[in-house]
Amino acid sequence: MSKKKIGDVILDVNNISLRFGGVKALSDISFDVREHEIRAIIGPNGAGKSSMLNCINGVYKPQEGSITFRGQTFKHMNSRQVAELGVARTFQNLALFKGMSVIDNLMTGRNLRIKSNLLLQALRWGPAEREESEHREKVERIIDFLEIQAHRKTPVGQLPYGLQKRVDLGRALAMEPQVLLLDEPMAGMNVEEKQDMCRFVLDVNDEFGTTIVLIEHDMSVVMDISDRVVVLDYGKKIGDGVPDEVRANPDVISAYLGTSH
Amino acid sequence: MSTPSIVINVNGIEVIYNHVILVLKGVSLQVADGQIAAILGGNGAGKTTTLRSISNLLKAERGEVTKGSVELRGERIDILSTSDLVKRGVVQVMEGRHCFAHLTIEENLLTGAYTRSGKAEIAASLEKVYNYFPRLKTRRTSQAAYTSGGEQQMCAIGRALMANPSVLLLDEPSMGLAPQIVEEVFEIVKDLNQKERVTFLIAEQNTNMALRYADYGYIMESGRIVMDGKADDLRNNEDVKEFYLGMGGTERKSFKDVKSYKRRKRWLA
Amino acid sequence: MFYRENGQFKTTYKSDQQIFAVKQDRIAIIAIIAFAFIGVPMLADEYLFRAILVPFLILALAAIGVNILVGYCGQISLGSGAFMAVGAYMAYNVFMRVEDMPLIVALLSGGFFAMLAGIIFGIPSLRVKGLYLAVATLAAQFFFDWLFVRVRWFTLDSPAGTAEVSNLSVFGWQIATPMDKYLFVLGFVVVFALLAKNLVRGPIGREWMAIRDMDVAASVIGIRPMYAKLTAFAVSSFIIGVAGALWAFVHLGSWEPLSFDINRSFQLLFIVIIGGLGSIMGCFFGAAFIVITPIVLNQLLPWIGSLFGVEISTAMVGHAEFMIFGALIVWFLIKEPHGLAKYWSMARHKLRLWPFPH
Amino acid sequence: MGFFLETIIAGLMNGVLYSLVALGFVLIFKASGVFNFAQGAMVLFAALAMARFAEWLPEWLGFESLLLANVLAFAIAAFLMLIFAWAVERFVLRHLVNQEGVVLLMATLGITFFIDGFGQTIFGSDIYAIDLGLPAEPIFILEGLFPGGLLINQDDLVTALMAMAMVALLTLFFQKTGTGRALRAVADDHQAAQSVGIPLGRMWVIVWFMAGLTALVAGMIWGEKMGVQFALTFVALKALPVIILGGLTSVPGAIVAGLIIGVSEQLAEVYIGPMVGGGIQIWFAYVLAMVVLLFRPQGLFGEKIIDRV
Amino acid sequence: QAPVQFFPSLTGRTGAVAPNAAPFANGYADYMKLVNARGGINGVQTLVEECETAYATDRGVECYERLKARHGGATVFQPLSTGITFALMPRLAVDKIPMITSGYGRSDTADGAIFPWVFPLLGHYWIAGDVVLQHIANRSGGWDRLRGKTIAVVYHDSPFGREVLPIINRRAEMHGFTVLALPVPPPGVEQRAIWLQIRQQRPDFVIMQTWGVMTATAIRQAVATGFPRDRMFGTWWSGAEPDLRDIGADARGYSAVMMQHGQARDSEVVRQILAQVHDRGQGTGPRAEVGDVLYMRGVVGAMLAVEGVFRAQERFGRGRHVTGEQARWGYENLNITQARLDQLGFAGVLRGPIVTSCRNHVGTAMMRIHTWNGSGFDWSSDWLQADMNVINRMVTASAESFARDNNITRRTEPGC
Ligand SMILES: Nc1ncnc2c1ncn2[C@@H]1O[C@H](COP(=O)(O)OP(=O)(O)OP(=O)(O)O)[C@@H](O)[C@H]1O
Ligand SMILES: Nc1ncnc2c1ncn2[C@@H]1O[C@H](COP(=O)(O)OP(=O)(O)OP(=O)(O)O)[C@@H](O)[C@H]1O
Ligand SMILES: CC(C)C[C@H](N)C(=O)O
Ligand SMILES: [Mg+2]
Ligand SMILES: [Mg+2]
Repeated sequence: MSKKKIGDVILDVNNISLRFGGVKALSDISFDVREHEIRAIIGPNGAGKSSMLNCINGVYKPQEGSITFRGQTFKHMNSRQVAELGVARTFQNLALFKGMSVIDNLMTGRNLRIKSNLLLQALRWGPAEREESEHREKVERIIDFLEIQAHRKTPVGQLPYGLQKRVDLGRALAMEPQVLLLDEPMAGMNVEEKQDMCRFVLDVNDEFGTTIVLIEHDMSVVMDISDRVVVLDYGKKIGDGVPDEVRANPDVISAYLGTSH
Repeated sequence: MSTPSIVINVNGIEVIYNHVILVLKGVSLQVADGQIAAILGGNGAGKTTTLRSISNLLKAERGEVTKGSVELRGERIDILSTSDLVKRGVVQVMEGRHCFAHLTIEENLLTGAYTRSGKAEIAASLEKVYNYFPRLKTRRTSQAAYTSGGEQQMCAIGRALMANPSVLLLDEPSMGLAPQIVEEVFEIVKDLNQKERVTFLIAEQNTNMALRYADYGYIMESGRIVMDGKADDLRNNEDVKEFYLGMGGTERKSFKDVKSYKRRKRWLA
Repeated sequence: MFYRENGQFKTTYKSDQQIFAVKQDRIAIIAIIAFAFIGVPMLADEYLFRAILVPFLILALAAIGVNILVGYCGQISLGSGAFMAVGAYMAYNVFMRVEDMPLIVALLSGGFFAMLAGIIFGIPSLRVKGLYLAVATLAAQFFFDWLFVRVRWFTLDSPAGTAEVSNLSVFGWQIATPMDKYLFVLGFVVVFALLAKNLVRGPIGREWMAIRDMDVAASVIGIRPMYAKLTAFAVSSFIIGVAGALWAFVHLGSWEPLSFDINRSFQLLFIVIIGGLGSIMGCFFGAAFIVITPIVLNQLLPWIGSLFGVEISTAMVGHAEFMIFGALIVWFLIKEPHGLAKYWSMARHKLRLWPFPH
Repeated sequence: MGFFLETIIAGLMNGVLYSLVALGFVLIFKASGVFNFAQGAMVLFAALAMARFAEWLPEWLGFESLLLANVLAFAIAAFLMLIFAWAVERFVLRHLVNQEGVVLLMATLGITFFIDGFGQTIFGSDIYAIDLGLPAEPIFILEGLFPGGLLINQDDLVTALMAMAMVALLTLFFQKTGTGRALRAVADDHQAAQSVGIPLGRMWVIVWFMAGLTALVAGMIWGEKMGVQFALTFVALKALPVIILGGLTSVPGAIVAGLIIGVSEQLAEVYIGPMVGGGIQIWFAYVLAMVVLLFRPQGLFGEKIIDRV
Repeated sequence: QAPVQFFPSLTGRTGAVAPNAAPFANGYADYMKLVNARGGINGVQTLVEECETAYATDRGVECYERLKARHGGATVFQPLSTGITFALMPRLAVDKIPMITSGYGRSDTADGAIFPWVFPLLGHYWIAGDVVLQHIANRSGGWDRLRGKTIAVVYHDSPFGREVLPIINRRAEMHGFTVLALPVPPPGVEQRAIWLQIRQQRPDFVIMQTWGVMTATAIRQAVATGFPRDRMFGTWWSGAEPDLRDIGADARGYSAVMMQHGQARDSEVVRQILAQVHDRGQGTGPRAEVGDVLYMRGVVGAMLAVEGVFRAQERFGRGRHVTGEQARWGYENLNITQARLDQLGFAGVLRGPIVTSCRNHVGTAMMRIHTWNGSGFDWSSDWLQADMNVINRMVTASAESFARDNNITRRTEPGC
């Protein structure tokens, strides 16, 4: 963890509050994410972790607060803007395009970069054809990286859960994001698979310098790979710091980790 | 000690999805009365499929048992419907939660008691579930779709408990749960097992947890059972240690240090 | 000859991205198209052309349009009949009102106006989903049915409100005989099918499918639901509109809105579902099934009756046809909810594995 | 003013009848997630059965009482609807567990074809009468208040009462029997419902039978008004905007929306129709429903459509 | 082997139109059987094959294609649907098959110089409209009395329904009455609003261009809103028993114009059909319905179809099969005298002569009105003749414009 250079703040969450009717999913949350770091968000079930990502993503519109991305401040953004700014994410409950093949799922990640218009696409002529090949090449690289070559053309709905999680990651990677939000990427995996997944996350972080925000319940993973950790509980922030600090924080222990750790 | 009677006996089953995809290639396993058995194995090994073929939920997925048989206390159950099985006390908690999205948490739990009668008993069960999962109680009037992933998982488990089962098939109960809740869930399993003699068959990725609580374990890979044995024995098996518990030698290896050229174990089967 | 992909290594992504990546498929498709253009005209008779092949092709074309919307983009529509009507009536207006209007331009402009109508009636899809949307699209169906009867301008103020065209020709080629009509329609269908295939397997097709499968996730990766849905409505209704214009100009020659009523919408949806949602090929299977089955039943039943020496009345044949057709549809849906196209791909899958069953 | 009131009354009467058909849709949708296009065909089938048995029974059994004939015919028709419900479950739904909405919808269209053909085969395709002995001539009230009086149809009143009774009964059934929750569970997730032991089959037979009963009542009333003939199936089309306006899953929604649509389309036809050449009733209800959906995508009373990642 | 003459029959025996279209098909088939029992057309046996269209245009086209070349070639088609008529018209010239559209289809096809293959024999909707108005005028005491009156037209919202409007509007211009046009969306089960409007606007008369359930619903609504039935007049498809039977006494007083024939249970031809067809167990439909209005329309349609062939045989060879093209000549040169009609058993049913020519594909414009008496129809007017001066001018103008739009040149043979 020493070699790597942590940069400036890239994403800054300021006093975000989010309510659903009576439920306060997030109250007044602030934290920042620095370029190139792996930032974990942990907390008990229902603490508001996924909601936090949804706010960053523009899926939810928080009632209060703002988010600053690379110096630009937004009250709330729409998803398209966020994507254009280079934020990608994966989903807790797998939000893959079930009817499409693995390749097509990853190719959707490239959609923002498609330039040819409908007519060219219909004719598949010249630039459209070339463009398609270029993107395909990028996507193939991700496929190799995630070691899912064998499943290229399988409809993702038919893949086992763990592989679907990988495809989900692949789709986010295909966007060549600067910030990658991962919502429990290792849920439902055994140790071997978690190791694989960690390797992917670390490699992405190292090789492309991608900033990563990670939600995860497996403490060993969080403690091992993250640079800093935010802890949420019932929509409130109860801890923030490097793993060892957080591990020692009594609030965090009582709310989340339990005494056995 | 007399051998306890076999509750679930899966006999060399073969399962095909969509008429073409062969997923289980002759799986056999037994669960004894009052036992906690675990099925372990990687993604796509066929754990879910095995559970589905026991609870007869395959058809809706266009899957079919083409060979072998499943018996419940010596009775073939291929022809029984899932609801018959629930009446006989066999309940499955499906992978991926499957809460009734438009129903509130409490309504979800109450549908779990569909096969039961007796208002008082149902109310008692509800109380029991709320005791197990206090978090559910606070969210009882919220529509299930709007609860967090973990809350939904609790709801799904709680719903199954509402049927007052004698055999519970749990498909990845720990998925998406916070560590202390995982612990709690397994404590509940132990509790039910010891106090109410509920038999468990658990498909789990969290090998560590599963082997701590289970009596017996099956390890599946690519649609076959490649290894089985007492939980303790499995826990001490070197291969299991390395590949399922993530321990090289005696120490747990840091996730940070996993090598890119990691050795992969493939069982010879 | 075996159906194998082995040995067909793709050295470029371009070649892997061909329309039909497997060589045998490519050959088969070319053979089918060649047969359709050369073989069929030599073999078929007038009845086949007029009563079966031409309606089959046009409905298949319309179904491609419907499939783009329903199968690829996941927006259920019951207004396809209306968009056919828009295509038919607007092509008619362009054709009749503009001096020396070339036929093909008129037909395409029918598609263009249908596209506009499609976009307008597609706007609710931005908010409304699923079956709600399906019923809402019925508004288009009933509105246009009404409009073309009511507003006489659309029928050139003809007293009864019918429209008719005659003497069709393209570049001096008189489209008069049934065979001409067949070839003319076939040309349209082949071109549109290929274009549609290109679209659905390209970037926009992926956007549509992404919206269909999981719209929130799609928007998170930067797909604009509005753009995706409205282009789907646009492309779909363009194709449906052209099909409607062909149906009116080439198949009927003279028509009223009743030719494009709600039953037409249902019929198209049937084609798409029986054929297979999200499959261009399926549209042809589905159209064949829907066009041919009733006709076959209608002719087969009396014949079966005569085998047993009973004369089955026309009414009885009609009713039995309905019953059997309905039962067949249900049976198909049960057997293969993914449609005939699924059999097609399953057959290919099995061929690949042959002689092993799995 | 008198005319305005008459228009509204006419609209309300129509609305009640729309609601009745819409109710059948809602029941089935609520319980099985099936958008049942066969509802119209069921109305025809039930009405045909009732009309024909009311005609045949006195012949076969040699009695004359109209009331007896109607009661017996109603019972037989109800029994046929039960068999129908059973058959639908046994031969169709059971095999389509867990399928997509469109597929189920198409299956019901298949069922429509089947029972259209089947009903006409057995019962014939002519026009048959259902005679409930209701008076057809209008009465005029408040003649002092409005010139020409306010026109009320007695048969409308009776049928509206019948429809309302039916609605009340159904609502009670669902509230009191507690089957309601299980039905909603089934609609949400077939597989999960199975897994908690809800017997899908039995549930479906129950709701299809209930829907069959509403179809029978609707068919009886419409049949009394316009004769039992194939055109009855078209009445069902009018129920579609009603259910989406009210919300696919809402029983009260079906009723309120039925009244709204009944009234507003009468007003539209009477007041706007003449300006655009008339006949707008055929699309007005749909456009109205569509516009409302733009603001409330789940209809007035429907459950919010859930969108979560 | 003996020659046969093939008469395809496009039927509507299923679906919404069945109650009205099935009797027509039955009458058509029965009369053909009667012709055979009488020894055929100069010895040529008739052959009927049915094909079910259920009133759907594309099914109609398929049926036409299926049957047109069967059994030595179709003689003449009678599609019994304005929509199918439209769709088939362009094909007739190519296939050389004539079409009889008695009482439906386009009115301007009366002009045979532009529509050589179509024969709206015995009347088209403009004639119907004109005669109804004449009847109303007569009852009111002359055309002048209509000035300032309002006549509502309740019509099927389709080309079929609208076809009657031009003549009514024409007459309204001529005689100064107001037309209240009230379209009803098919199939016509929804008419409350329209009848409320009628109740509000209080037109003096209502003319109905309806069919099937639309007729029945209209009358029921009239009853419900208290509009007097004796001020309601239908065109011929609106005056058939199946739609009125269940309304019974409530419909008493409602009238409809008839293409000459009405209910004809006592006629000779019905007696013969009963004796020679039904009594031999060969009847096509229910015996009780023989002689009803729509059944008779089938019988008359069949008679016309056969007489054209009979006429053609006179020119192209007695006792020989005639082609569609030859039959067309027959239909264009009909001269069915009263004596001939009597001989065929149509005494009291039809009024001769029916004479056609290139310019006149209708043959006669003599109509009568009949009125519902609670259980059946009675004649309630004398023979009325449409004003062919008015109508022919409209026909020619409309046909000319059709010809212009479709590049058709007027036939130039003598007499055209
Ligand atoms: N409905 C289905 N149609 C086709 N194939 C399926 C279906 N369900 C599962 N499979 C395939 O069956 C295999 C076994 O799947 P199963 O879900 O039983 O695995 P699992 O052990 O439960 O995995 P996981 O830990 O990921 O849940 C996988 O390869 C999967 O792709
Ligand atoms: N769309 C919504 N409508 C209503 N309530 C919501 C919605 N989304 C989230 N919530 C509520 O907000 C709270 C936080 O949910 P969130 O999904 O963010 O939790 P989480 O921290 O991700 O939990 P888990 O670890 O279980 O996934 C929960 O109580 C949930 O019920
Ligand atoms: C032909 C007739 C039966 C009348 C019919 N409505 C028509 O199309 O004109
Ligand atoms: Mg979460
Ligand atoms: Mg699993």
